Amino acid sequence: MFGGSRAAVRLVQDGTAMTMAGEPDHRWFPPGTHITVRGLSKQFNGTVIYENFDLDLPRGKVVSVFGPNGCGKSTIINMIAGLIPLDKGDVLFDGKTIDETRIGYVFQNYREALFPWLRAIDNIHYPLKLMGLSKRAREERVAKLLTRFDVRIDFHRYPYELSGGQQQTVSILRSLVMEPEVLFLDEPFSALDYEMTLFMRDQMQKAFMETNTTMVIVSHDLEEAVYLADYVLLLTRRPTRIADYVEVPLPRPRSAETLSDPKFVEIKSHCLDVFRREAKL
Amino acid sequence: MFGGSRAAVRLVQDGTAMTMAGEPDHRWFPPGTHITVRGLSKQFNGTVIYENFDLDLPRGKVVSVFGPNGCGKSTIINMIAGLIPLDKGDVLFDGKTIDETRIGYVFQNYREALFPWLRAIDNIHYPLKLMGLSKRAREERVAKLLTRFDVRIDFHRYPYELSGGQQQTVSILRSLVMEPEVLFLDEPFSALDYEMTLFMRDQMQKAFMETNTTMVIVSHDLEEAVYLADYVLLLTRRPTRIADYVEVPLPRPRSAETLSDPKFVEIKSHCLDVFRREAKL
Amino acid sequence: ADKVKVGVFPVSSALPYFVALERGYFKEQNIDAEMVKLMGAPPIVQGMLTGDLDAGANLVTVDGMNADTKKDGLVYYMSLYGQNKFAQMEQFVAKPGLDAKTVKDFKGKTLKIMSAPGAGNMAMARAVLGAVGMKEGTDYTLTELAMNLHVDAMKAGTFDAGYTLEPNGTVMNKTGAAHTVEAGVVSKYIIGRENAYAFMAGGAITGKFMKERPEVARRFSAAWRKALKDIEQDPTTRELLKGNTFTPADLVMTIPLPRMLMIDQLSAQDKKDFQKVIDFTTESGVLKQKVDTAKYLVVLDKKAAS
Amino acid sequence: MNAVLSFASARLGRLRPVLGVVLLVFVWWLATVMELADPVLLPPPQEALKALVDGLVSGPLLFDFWQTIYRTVLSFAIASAIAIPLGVILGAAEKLYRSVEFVIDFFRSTPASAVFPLFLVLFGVGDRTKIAVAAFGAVLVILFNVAYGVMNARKTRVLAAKVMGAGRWRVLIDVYFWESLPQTFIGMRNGISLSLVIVVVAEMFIGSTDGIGHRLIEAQMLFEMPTMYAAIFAAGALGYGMNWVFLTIEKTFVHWGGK
Amino acid sequence: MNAVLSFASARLGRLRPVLGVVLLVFVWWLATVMELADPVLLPPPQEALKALVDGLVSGPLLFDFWQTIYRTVLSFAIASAIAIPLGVILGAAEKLYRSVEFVIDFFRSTPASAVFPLFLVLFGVGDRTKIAVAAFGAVLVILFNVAYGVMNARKTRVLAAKVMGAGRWRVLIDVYFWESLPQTFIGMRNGISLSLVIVVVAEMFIGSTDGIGHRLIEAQMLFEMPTMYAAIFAAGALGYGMNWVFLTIEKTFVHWGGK
Ligand SMILES: Nc1ncnc2c1ncn2[C@@H]1O[C@H](COP(=O)(O)OP(=O)(O)OP(=O)(O)O)[C@@H](O)[C@H]1O
Ligand SMILES: Nc1ncnc2c1ncn2[C@@H]1O[C@H](COP(=O)(O)OP(=O)(O)OP(=O)(O)O)[C@@H](O)[C@H]1O
Ligand SMILES: [Mg+2]
Ligand SMILES: [Mg+2]
Repeated sequence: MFGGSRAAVRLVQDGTAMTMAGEPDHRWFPPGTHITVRGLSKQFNGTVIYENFDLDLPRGKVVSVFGPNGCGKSTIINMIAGLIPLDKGDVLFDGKTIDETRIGYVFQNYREALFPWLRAIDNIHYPLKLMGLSKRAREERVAKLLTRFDVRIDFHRYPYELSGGQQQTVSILRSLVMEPEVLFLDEPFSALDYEMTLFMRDQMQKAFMETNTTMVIVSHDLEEAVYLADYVLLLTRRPTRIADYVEVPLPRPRSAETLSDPKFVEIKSHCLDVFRREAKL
Repeated sequence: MFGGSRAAVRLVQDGTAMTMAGEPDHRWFPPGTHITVRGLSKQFNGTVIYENFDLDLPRGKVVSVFGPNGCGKSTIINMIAGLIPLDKGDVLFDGKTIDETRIGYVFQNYREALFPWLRAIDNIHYPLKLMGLSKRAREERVAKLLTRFDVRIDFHRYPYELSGGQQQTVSILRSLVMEPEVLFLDEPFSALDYEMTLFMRDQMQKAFMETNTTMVIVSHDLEEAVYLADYVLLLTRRPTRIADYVEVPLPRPRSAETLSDPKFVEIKSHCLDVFRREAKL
Repeated sequence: ADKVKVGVFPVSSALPYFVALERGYFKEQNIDAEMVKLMGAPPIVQGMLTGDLDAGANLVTVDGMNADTKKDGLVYYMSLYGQNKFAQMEQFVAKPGLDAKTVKDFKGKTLKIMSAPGAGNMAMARAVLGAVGMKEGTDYTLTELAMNLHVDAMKAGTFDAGYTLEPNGTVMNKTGAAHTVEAGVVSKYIIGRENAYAFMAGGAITGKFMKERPEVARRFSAAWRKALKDIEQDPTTRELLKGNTFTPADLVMTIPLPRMLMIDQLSAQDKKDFQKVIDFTTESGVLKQKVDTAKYLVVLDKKAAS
Repeated sequence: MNAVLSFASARLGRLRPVLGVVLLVFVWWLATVMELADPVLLPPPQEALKALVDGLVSGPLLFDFWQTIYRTVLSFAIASAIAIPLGVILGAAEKLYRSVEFVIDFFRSTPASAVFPLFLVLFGVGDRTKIAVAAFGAVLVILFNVAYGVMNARKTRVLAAKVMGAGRWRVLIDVYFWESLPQTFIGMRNGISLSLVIVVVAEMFIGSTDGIGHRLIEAQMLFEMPTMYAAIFAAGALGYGMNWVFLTIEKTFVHWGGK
Repeated sequence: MNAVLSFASARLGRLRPVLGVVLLVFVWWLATVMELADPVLLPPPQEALKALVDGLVSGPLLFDFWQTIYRTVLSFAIASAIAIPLGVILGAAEKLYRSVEFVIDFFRSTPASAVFPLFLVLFGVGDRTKIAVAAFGAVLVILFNVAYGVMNARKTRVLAAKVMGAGRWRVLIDVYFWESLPQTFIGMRNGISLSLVIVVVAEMFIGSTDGIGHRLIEAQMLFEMPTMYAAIFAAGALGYGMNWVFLTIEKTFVHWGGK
């Protein structure tokens, strides 16, 4: 099992460059990769966050990102999603350009990501509007989503009239409604209550299994990270490197029983060890 | 054990009014109570959140508040702290008025609670400045705090240059530096990484044991809620009532072992049952 | 009917326009006159330059001549309005309590004096004060002030004296803000004869109008002539000052009017006096060059009539 | 009891602007009673009020009032139509804004009375010049405010729209426009006041046969101080009225300020 | 390579405002070449430039320039000293603001030229009147902006300060003031431009022997268009310069806008 994970790491770290003439930067990456990051560097005001960083995100898999505060988790998914500029390096989407890819994104800062001039329901409608769907098509799709996520929120309120957890829920729904090809979730359940978190995790897994979306999810809850993931990406402190890239070869659908599966427990404790070692206070 | 918790509830719910002449609203409350809420009502745009709500917060104890999203946890601690007006009812501080009480507060919306025009370190200094401390005294106190919380954050950055977790850490430090008499924490660890969360929990416990601060902490992590608390306040959905007010009579200091203490497990599962029953989706 | 656009500065000297209009003299000549009310000479000259205006009912002559130095043949005068101590226009006033019968009596007092705005007016005021032997800086200070603030300023006691124009003079006398010390000072001190007319404004038309529509210009001039004649002979024309111009309703019958003459009614002496006033402004640096005024004085309707 | 109280306070809320009028008139009245200035120069408010009412009821002031409103509203409408979209675009492209900032700040700092000659050249001596100058002035301040509103927009919201696939234009319309709306309203209130000021000044100094400015300069020339103050009062009240309209729209429309 | 590029772009960044000047002069030049207007009315830029240089080097324009700067800066300083604290206070007490809003909007909508008589009475005809009117005008717009900045302040920050024990005054100084700072700078830039405009207008219409406005009206009345445009250019450039000062201060000082 850890062989798999190490292999995944090796692909990136040891990958011999199949240099095309004059294109030394595009190192080899494994087939089935959806998003490839190569030679990425990023500084903020002189502080190095990433230096020559490589990463592969496999197509149709869930990658959990786990790492200490301030190591650059939000930064890297922002860069991959094209929201902030890289200093150096490339982010390659297999097949399409980033603009052609339908991206869902739940911001860590969920409070500021909703549009306060739109009611919650219209916030959810908004990405569908961008896709050019007719009003009827949109309403159908939103209705379907809301039936599935039968949450008790008054969607006719404005975002600032909702509680923190409700805002985060709306934010998640907005990212799901467009049925994205790639979904970035930055601590998406941090404000949800106990029950809601469990519910959302399962819905997420279901949605993933139905659509095979490529998902990247940042979480500080190790159990959650491993439970949801096909791969767990463990990051070090700054300057950030990959501490480990662990495969989670547990069958889906996973359920409460998975949590006590010895394999699960083993992976979890391995991750914890790596994290403890790399992320010491 | 549950007798204790039920008793705590009864104090409020069944408490026979020791009516002083013409003051029928001030019902009896038990000795040792620090903050008393009586007959509190609150609506938002016609939606009832609280209706004739009573609550006692014991002096020098930690009360965890656990409840579903949008039930009004942030609202009630805001009202107790005097940040938003009540529609009806009273909040009584034993002995002092609220203005005389030194209050610490970590906002759920930690991103907006820091002052972006001050560096992180000056944000921490700020409450001490308000208390009228000299520069030297302030620096001593902040230094002491930072030695104790030996976190790797560049405190000379502005808040918006910090990651979410770092901002939340600064927010927590700011609330602790003034050594408050009452400390309100609204999901204070939601953005912290695994290690940091454990560290903060323990530091919180330590600080509490040293100073005997009255603490109210909102958390969606049941383990955390029970681990930290002397009493767990379980809230229902709106209109919000007290589902249960459970005493946690475990000795301090608590540690990783506490988590496997059968008493701890029992209380936790009792709380979960109550929550499940009351907060069904 | 032929359209003629006339720039009108709504003070008493604009009266010919209103007489010609109200008494139907334009209509008689098959002219459809359109009034554009404009505040003072600069916008009227502008309007003439851009071709928005064909004529000006009462264009200040210094400004007209100045315009001709910038663009030769822009402005011509078909009539001139003369002022002196009988046909009062420009005048020195003094605050109540300041005892002065003529400008000469200002001498010996250190005075704060305000002046009508513009380099021309300032030069005239200076020349007059200089002529009585007063020196700027030691004997007096001169401050330029917009016309609409003159009465306020005198009433507020901000100045000891002022060089002002009608209708401000009359209004000041009536309200007690100030009293007239001496009117017709340009005639007396600059031309040198009290009875001479100082032709400070006139009915103007543009060179373009004259050249491109000479026939219409002739008829326009004829209408103007009739209006001037009425004003000279019939005091009831003054009723038209009311409402049309900045003339207090109760003063229309008494407010001084300049003597209004068509160019052919000017005597040789008048023309010389006019040249002298213009020369004076050139000497004092207001106009940048010497102007031969005769070039810009035209008679449009006589030849055809005779 | 409570209902009565809250009703009373709502009434007071409505009446609050009136408090301002009362305050202003009171100070004015006090100044005249204390004879701070010659009563001819500063007549007591009741006289000005009489002149105002007379002017409105039987005099020409009502017509002047409408003329000024017409010119102001027209120039403001033109200005808004130009400045709001342009401001959003320029604000979103900060580098572009910095390039034209000189022009904007330049003309914002140039008095309307100074550019009258230029506009007279372009638009002739009629109403068009007045409206054009006023629109020009208003464009600058609205543009300036809108652009700053956009530049101070919350970045997360912009990113959210972008990542959902909104193109440049959609981001402008769907986010920047809304984000800058509180600032846009400030700009519009600045703009409508400035339009009014310029229209009145143009009526005063370019010349006009009607309008509050015309009435004002006439009253000044004829030294009819009550009429002059009536005209000033008409202009000021008109300005407040138009601001009030925007304030009301803003209150129902921009509900999220600071949230 | 990259260094060169970023250096070049930094240079361009510095030069960006110059682009605005070039643009303006180019449009002007084009208009004269195409003879859009009579050359007497709209002289080519080089003539105005010559008049500007002549006026600055050997003529009176340099002195006028300083006079106008002096008056503008003084009036602006007075205005800021009054308006910023008052704006913070009024903005924080919204009900109070609504009560005086009438007065503010009223005078914001009244042209300075209309209130000249009043100020003439109070302050005489000298520099004091000009400075007073300009300060008065600037107070209103700065106050208006600051108050709105305060009203749109983020509520959480205010609550944070309150709960830490900050009294009313501390909240005003420590939170509202800072929160409104981006808006305050907008207000100050509006204010300095307005001060300049009013000073120039006052120099134009109420007795002045110097200042850009004096030069301007003199040139306007005598149709010395190159001199007039030189004066306008001086005023506009001065306005831009003063705005630039605030822009620069703002950029180093208000680093948190929109974050
Ligand atoms: N705008 C900025 N200016 C300067 N430094 C920044 C900026 N944004 C982020 N940083 C720094 O970059 C580092 C990575 O930030 P990032 O938000 O990606 O962390 P993170 O891994 O998401 O942390 P968290 O778990 O707390 O959300 C942090 O140390 C932060 O201080
Ligand atoms: N300003 C407001 N206007 C209208 N409704 C509001 C407002 N603020 C809060 N509410 C409503 O009040 C209820 C309680 O909100 P509150 O923020 O207290 O919830 P909470 O218990 O803290 O939830 P969470 O766990 O999500 O933080 C929510 O249902 C919310 O919709
Ligand atoms: Mg993050
Ligand atoms: Mg909450």
